[in-house]
Amino acid sequence: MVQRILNDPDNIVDEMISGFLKTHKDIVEATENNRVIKAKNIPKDKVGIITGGGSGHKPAFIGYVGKNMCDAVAVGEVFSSPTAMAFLDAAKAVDQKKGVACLYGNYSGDNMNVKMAIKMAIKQGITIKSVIANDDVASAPKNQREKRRGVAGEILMWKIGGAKAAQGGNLDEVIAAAQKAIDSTRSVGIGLSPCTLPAAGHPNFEIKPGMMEMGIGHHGEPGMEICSLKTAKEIAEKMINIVIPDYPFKEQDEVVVLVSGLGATPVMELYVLYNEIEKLIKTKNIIIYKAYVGNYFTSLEMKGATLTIMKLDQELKKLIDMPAYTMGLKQK
Amino acid sequence: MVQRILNDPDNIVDEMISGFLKTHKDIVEATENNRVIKAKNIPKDKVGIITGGGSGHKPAFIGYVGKNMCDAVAVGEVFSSPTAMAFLDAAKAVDQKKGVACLYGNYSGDNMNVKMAIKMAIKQGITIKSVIANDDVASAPKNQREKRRGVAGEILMWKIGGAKAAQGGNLDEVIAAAQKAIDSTRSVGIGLSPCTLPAAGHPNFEIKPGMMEMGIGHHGEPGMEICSLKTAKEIAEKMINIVIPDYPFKEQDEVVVLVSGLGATPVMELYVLYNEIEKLIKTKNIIIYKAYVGNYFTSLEMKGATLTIMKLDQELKKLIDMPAYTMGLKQK
Amino acid sequence: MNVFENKKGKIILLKMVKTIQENKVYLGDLDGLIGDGDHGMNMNKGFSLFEKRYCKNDFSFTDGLKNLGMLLMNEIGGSMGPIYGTVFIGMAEAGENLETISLEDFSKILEAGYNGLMEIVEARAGDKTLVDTLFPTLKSLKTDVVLGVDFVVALDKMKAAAKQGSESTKDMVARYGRSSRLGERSRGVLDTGSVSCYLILAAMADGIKEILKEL
Amino acid sequence: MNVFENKKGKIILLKMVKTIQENKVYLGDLDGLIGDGDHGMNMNKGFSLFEKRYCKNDFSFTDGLKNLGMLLMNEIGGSMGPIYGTVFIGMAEAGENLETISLEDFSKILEAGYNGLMEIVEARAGDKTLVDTLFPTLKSLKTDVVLGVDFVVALDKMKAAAKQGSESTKDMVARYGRSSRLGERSRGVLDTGSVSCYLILAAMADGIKEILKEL
Ligand SMILES: Nc1ncnc2c1ncn2[C@@H]1O[C@H](COP(=O)(O)OP(=O)(O)O)[C@@H](O)[C@H]1O
Ligand SMILES: Nc1ncnc2c1ncn2[C@@H]1O[C@H](COP(=O)(O)OP(=O)(O)O)[C@@H](O)[C@H]1O
Ligand SMILES: [Mg+2]
Ligand SMILES: [Mg+2]
Ligand SMILES: [Mg+2]
Ligand SMILES: [Mg+2]
Repeated sequence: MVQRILNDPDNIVDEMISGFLKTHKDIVEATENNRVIKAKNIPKDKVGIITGGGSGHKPAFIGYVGKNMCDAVAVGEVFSSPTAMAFLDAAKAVDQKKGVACLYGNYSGDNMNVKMAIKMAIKQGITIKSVIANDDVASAPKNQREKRRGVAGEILMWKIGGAKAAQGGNLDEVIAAAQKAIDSTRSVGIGLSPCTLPAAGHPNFEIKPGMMEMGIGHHGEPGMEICSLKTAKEIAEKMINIVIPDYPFKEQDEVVVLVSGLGATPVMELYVLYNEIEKLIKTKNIIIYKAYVGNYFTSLEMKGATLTIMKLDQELKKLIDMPAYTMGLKQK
Repeated sequence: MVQRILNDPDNIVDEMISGFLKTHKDIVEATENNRVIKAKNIPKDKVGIITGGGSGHKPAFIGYVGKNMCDAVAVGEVFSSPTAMAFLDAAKAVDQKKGVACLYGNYSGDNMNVKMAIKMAIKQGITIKSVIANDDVASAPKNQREKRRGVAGEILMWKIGGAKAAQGGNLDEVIAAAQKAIDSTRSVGIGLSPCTLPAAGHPNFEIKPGMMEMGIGHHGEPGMEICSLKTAKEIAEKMINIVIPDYPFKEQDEVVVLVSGLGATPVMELYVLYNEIEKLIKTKNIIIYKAYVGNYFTSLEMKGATLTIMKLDQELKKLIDMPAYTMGLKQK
Repeated sequence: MNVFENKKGKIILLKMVKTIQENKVYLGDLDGLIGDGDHGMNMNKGFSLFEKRYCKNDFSFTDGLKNLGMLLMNEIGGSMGPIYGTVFIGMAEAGENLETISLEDFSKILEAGYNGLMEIVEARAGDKTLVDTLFPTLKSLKTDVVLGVDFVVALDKMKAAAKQGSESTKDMVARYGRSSRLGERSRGVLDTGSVSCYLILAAMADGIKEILKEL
Repeated sequence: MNVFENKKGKIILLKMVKTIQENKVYLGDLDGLIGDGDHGMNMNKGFSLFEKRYCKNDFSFTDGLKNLGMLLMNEIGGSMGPIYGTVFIGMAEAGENLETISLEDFSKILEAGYNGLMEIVEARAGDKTLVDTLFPTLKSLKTDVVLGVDFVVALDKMKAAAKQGSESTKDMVARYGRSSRLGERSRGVLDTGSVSCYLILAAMADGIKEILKEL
């Protein structure tokens, strides 16, 4: 028996969308495709920013629709890619003949569906270009970066891509900025307890009490290592030691740090973890320009956290500083 | 073994504060009392708004420090009132000789400590007046409203009180607005799984799989009834049937609805729940002027949710619409 | 008989639906081991929606495949939408003009589905995906066409080939899809897609056998 | 002897600290049943902090109580900060000028603490709070003063009274504090504050007895 608030697990995504639209009337609106949500009052003549992904990651993905971030999102079942049709309809909903940037995460379902959507879009005279987030260091060795998953780094990619489009960048410039953002970004996740798919009756996998999983994916994909549960300080060290050398981030680099909970870890603990991460980054003489801490990209009710670091240059700095107004990220 | 990210449970609050201050440099700053956090750039010549409470409720309480909400917050141990000294120091940190409004929740520890702080403040020439939130319908019968706990309704009280002070209201006006806000507000909570205090090694109480607790407090205080876990629709009905008749909210009333998760319930489910609540409220011809859905007032990693409804009049409508910029609530 | 009537094919689709429904939990659990646990659920959702929407009326084998494929592709998404969508639509298009379907026809139909899939996925036999089921199944059929084996016998051999193909994934290391990131940790567990593919192909064979028997 | 020297009182405070430390988990679990589970933790934090900060040096009974009370009040908060803070500070102030403390003095000291508490809480005996421990304990002491009972005997009787007072909360329905909202559901469980209060008073009695014995 899963302790959940729901009606029929098969309808959870549609009901969630309905509740979301009712709550955030000022930010989002429905489209003809009930699996596509778009921003209200999209500024004229700009490149459209779309994304899409499985449900169960709130605020991602629909929580990042709004001012200066995504213009439309394709919504999939829990942990499943949206359909090609939904990606296509998202593009159609925001296309202003300036082209559409589809900024999404590297999962085989999403890859296939986006590819198909792009093919269909071409037939309809819409240009979609895409950037595939692959920030999750733990998911493949560095020489196979193209295999790495996209995780919370996607949020920074949307922030940068959305801001570039808002500035009036053309499609290639938007794509280049988003690509630079994700290329400058590295993440890693740790899991402390599993999640349960609403339609399944039992946890997806197991993490034994007293243990933790390093490098877990945000669908609970198994990580690199199962080890005994460490202190916040030790966890921070482990995460930092995976993320920093991979890029590598170096002395005097200015970075954005994003610590996201996976759903059920009290936010209090995320601040405790960030407190340690900040100290370690300082020790390395890396400069934290901005930090985000909270439940930004979750995995249902998993316990755990992800660490994401993005290296900034002058352009990225300006773009990260632009205001944003979405359910998941509001910034002056 | 509790699956937590922490170092020493005895230091969790201090480390959390440290991480919070580092993350939200643009919104908050430290004070001389390390258990008091204040807003940055508090506008001149206004009534000070303070609150305080135990930790473990993130974003509450420090997450509501900032523009047009609270000016300072006294921070207690997990689930424990801050000291009288912390309340006093919070008042001192924001006193501009216009008086200080202490807007807090009805718990015996907080009551005692605030009372003492007020006594000490008088000796130091500071005027503190207080409003005690008691929105939790399940915690006492209506004829003993003074015994009811304060829960998520506190957020609306801070929003209203903070906005009134920002408008330039004097102390009595601010107190009156905050009192009106909480008098117009009713809440109820349901629990689906327990929480574990960081320093204890095991859950605080038990909710059997397949069961839920109606009227639970947001420290896990036992509720009115333990019943079998219902569908989202039935849960919404139960909650509505407790909250609506108590005030009572009537046809054509304009209301704010706040659905908060208790920590570990996926936000997806909160939208599913709100979707049902909205339908029921509509059926009663009550008008939802504004809705908030998310983890606004949590209870560590409890699963469950609270429903809060506030009746609006013209004044409250204006105040609820004022912008706010805090970690927990950002609004244009 | 050595051919079956395309228009009698509904029973085949019904068997496919049933096997997915019956194995929903098993497929989900398998996916949970090295994936994200949603395979059974998604497959069940798609196949059950197909049943609900189309199975009140009669339809042919290829029309059924086409509608199921379109539904998976356009309404289910995930990895299975494009993958099985492509396979089933490819099969449907290759056979839609046929009134009767012989072993050779069926082999060509499956080959068309397989070829469609090869255009959209990079995975090949040995990569621990459903390709490991599909490829040997097709090979078995093609061999039996050449050998002139009886349709029913070929269908039984095809089932065995599909099963063996699926079981062969157990010792493989995943190279595509979600579990590919596990490397060695993916070894020792069946690939869930290869299992659902086996179940579908076995149901297809059983359905065809049933029609062949009727005659 | 029928008096003890105030300045020898450190041992009393040490015993109080020890009993709280030893019962941290028990008190937390009791609080979890009808409260929020933090009582053991908070008490332990306060008393252990007191030990760490003050117990390297010697101090008198009343100075110890004062410092412990101030620390609870100013650094621990919760309900226990103001409650035990008020009690201990009240006791300390009533006795700080005494060099030796007789049964009558001790009774007056505790009464001062009790009176201080009555000013800040509305709860009275019968409301299922620590008042149910404190009130009968004080009553027992006052009676024994009138009866002229030996100090040590009075201390044993006081311990028994405290224990019985605490146990009496089991059948009560809470009317103040967190568990008061439970109504009938609060019956059948000891009030955690009444238990910590019993433990503290018992430790106090034992500490005094030890000093009295030494002489
Ligand atoms: N890139 C790919 N190429 C071939 N097969 C794949 C690929 N990605 C996934 N699969 C197949 O899909 C199965 C998983 O399907 P499913 O769980 O429904 O999707 P997802 O992995 O997106 O959650 C795998 O077991 C594998 O057989
Ligand atoms: N208003 C009150 N009056 C008297 N005693 C109280 C009151 N509130 C709480 N208590 C005592 O405090 C105990 C609980 O203490 P503790 O758990 O530390 O604080 P909290 O209830 O704030 O979590 C209760 O068992 C009761 O004895
Ligand atoms: Mg999936
Ligand atoms: Mg408490
Ligand atoms: Mg899967
Ligand atoms: Mg307590």
